[in-house]
Amino acid sequence: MGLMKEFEVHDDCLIVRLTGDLDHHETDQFREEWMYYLTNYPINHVILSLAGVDFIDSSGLGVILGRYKVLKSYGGSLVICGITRQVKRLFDLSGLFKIITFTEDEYDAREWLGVS
Amino acid sequence: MGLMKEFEVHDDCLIVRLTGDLDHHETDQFREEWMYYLTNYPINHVILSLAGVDFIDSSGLGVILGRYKVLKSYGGSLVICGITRQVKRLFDLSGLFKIITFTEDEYDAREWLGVS
Amino acid sequence: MKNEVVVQFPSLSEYESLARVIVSSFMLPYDPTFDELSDVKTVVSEAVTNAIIHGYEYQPGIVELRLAIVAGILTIVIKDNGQGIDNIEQVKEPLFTTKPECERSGMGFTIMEQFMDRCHIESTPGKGTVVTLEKMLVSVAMGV
Amino acid sequence: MKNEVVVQFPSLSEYESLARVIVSSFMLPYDPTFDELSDVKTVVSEAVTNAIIHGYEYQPGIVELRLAIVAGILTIVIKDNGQGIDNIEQVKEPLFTTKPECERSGMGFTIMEQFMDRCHIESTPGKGTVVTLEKMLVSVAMGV
Ligand SMILES: Nc1ncnc2c1ncn2[C@@H]1O[C@H](COP(=O)(O)OP(=O)(O)O)[C@@H](O)[C@H]1O
Ligand SMILES: Nc1ncnc2c1ncn2[C@@H]1O[C@H](COP(=O)(O)OP(=O)(O)O)[C@@H](O)[C@H]1O
Repeated sequence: MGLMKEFEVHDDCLIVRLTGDLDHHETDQFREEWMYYLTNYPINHVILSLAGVDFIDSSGLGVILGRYKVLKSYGGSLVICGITRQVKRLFDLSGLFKIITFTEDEYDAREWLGVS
Repeated sequence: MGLMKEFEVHDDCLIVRLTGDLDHHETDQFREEWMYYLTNYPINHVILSLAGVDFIDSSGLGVILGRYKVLKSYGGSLVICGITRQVKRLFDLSGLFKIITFTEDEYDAREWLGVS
Repeated sequence: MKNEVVVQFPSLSEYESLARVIVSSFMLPYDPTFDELSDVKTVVSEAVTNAIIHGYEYQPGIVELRLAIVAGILTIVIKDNGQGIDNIEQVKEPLFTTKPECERSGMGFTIMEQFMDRCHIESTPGKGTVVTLEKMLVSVAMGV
Repeated sequence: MKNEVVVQFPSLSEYESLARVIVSSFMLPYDPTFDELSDVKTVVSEAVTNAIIHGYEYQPGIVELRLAIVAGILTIVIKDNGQGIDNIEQVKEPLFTTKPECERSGMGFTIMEQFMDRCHIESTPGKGTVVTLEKMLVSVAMGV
């Protein structure tokens, strides 16, 4: 299964919604598109919804960590929401829960970020 | 995907419901189970529901034709119902529509056979 | 062949569904139609089953499946090192089967010929059989 | 190996999902748990990606995947004829990567070691790498 991507900008908040498999094959294009929004809009917060992602591997992890670092470098923030079971197993193992904020769903993510 | 089978006897009518793939790997056991009902119950009519079958090949076709012949040999009848698109393509090509009765669903099949 | 996928598996019926899954996943990036997918799954099932039943007559052996898509044409090769075929013209006839006692319908090659654009059989008695199937994929042909 | 399935495919990222589908379908008749399936898909993705990125460094090559289940133990072998690994102990360390510029996380081998019961690396610099992964399947072990 390929990867479907949805990008939505609300003021300084970017919402990224993924559906499908986030593996190495998808990373280059996904990174490029994500960076397009970070460089062309005044984005301070990113909500990454993985509710539709059934599979992720360490390549997917790498893109997320890379964007997290970019955001952090200028004081922005990243919140991940809606993770499925396979994704949770990989994030658990890689210690991602210790550095990135996770919420149940998009609604909670907006609350946490204080954006409407 | 494997094959799930449901056999139901109503007086002299046997209803066989299949779900999954009916390929060569499944035929031997399916044939055996179907024959068990034909030899141990006074079956005159068989309704074969393929509503849950997404895949069939010529091996599946062979088992169905084989049971059709057994039934015909003693004056019984076979009605097939609920065929999906792939199944229809194979049946079309093999001329099955010319010799076996097909109905939309189980309800129509019972009507056609005059069983309740 | 360029960008070819080669799969070898034991001549056991439990691998028939694996062969179908592999060919489906292989085609998926080319955005095949539902009918293309279902026709191709059917012919792979026919040829693999034949290798197991007729080629190896249920004895242990290796079935080889090769897949490639070049210029919109899907090529599938199914190979066995089984007993081979004596009379190729004869086995292609509809309803012809050497195993009526196993309730074989004799429709395998007819299905392969009808569902594909090309069905080529090469066989050496005592050595084995190679079936080559080709289909032009509409989605690719139309540049979608 | 008895009842082994062997798959060869080009070292292109589009085949990563095919490799996952193949291993899933291969395991399915053994009634794996959801977590077993997802762990195995993950490690296959890691090893195949490594063969493409590190083994062949995006140059054309063939990746080989071998699958077998014997006595409840799933064995997966992923082989490339790429550049090989100099220091095997070093590459196993968490977060170690030779391609930080590609945003590699250096977690591949850590994931393989954690999700599988055994992860063995054999490599000859200039010749290639063979990664052997093993996992005891609970459903089979319990005789379900
Ligand atoms: N791989 C094979 N090796 C040897 N003989 C084969 C092979 N495939 C087909 N045949 C022969 O061709 C005949 C017709 O095949 P087919 O049209 O698929 O019908 P069926 O499998 O129902 O017999 C078979 O009965 C068999 O004699
Ligand atoms: N098949 C391979 N061929 C050559 N080198 C490899 C191979 N697999 C892994 N490596 C080396 O091992 C290192 C660690 O691999 P891994 O833990 O998967 O992390 P990553 O892929 O993120 O770099 C890689 O950076 C690479 O140098």
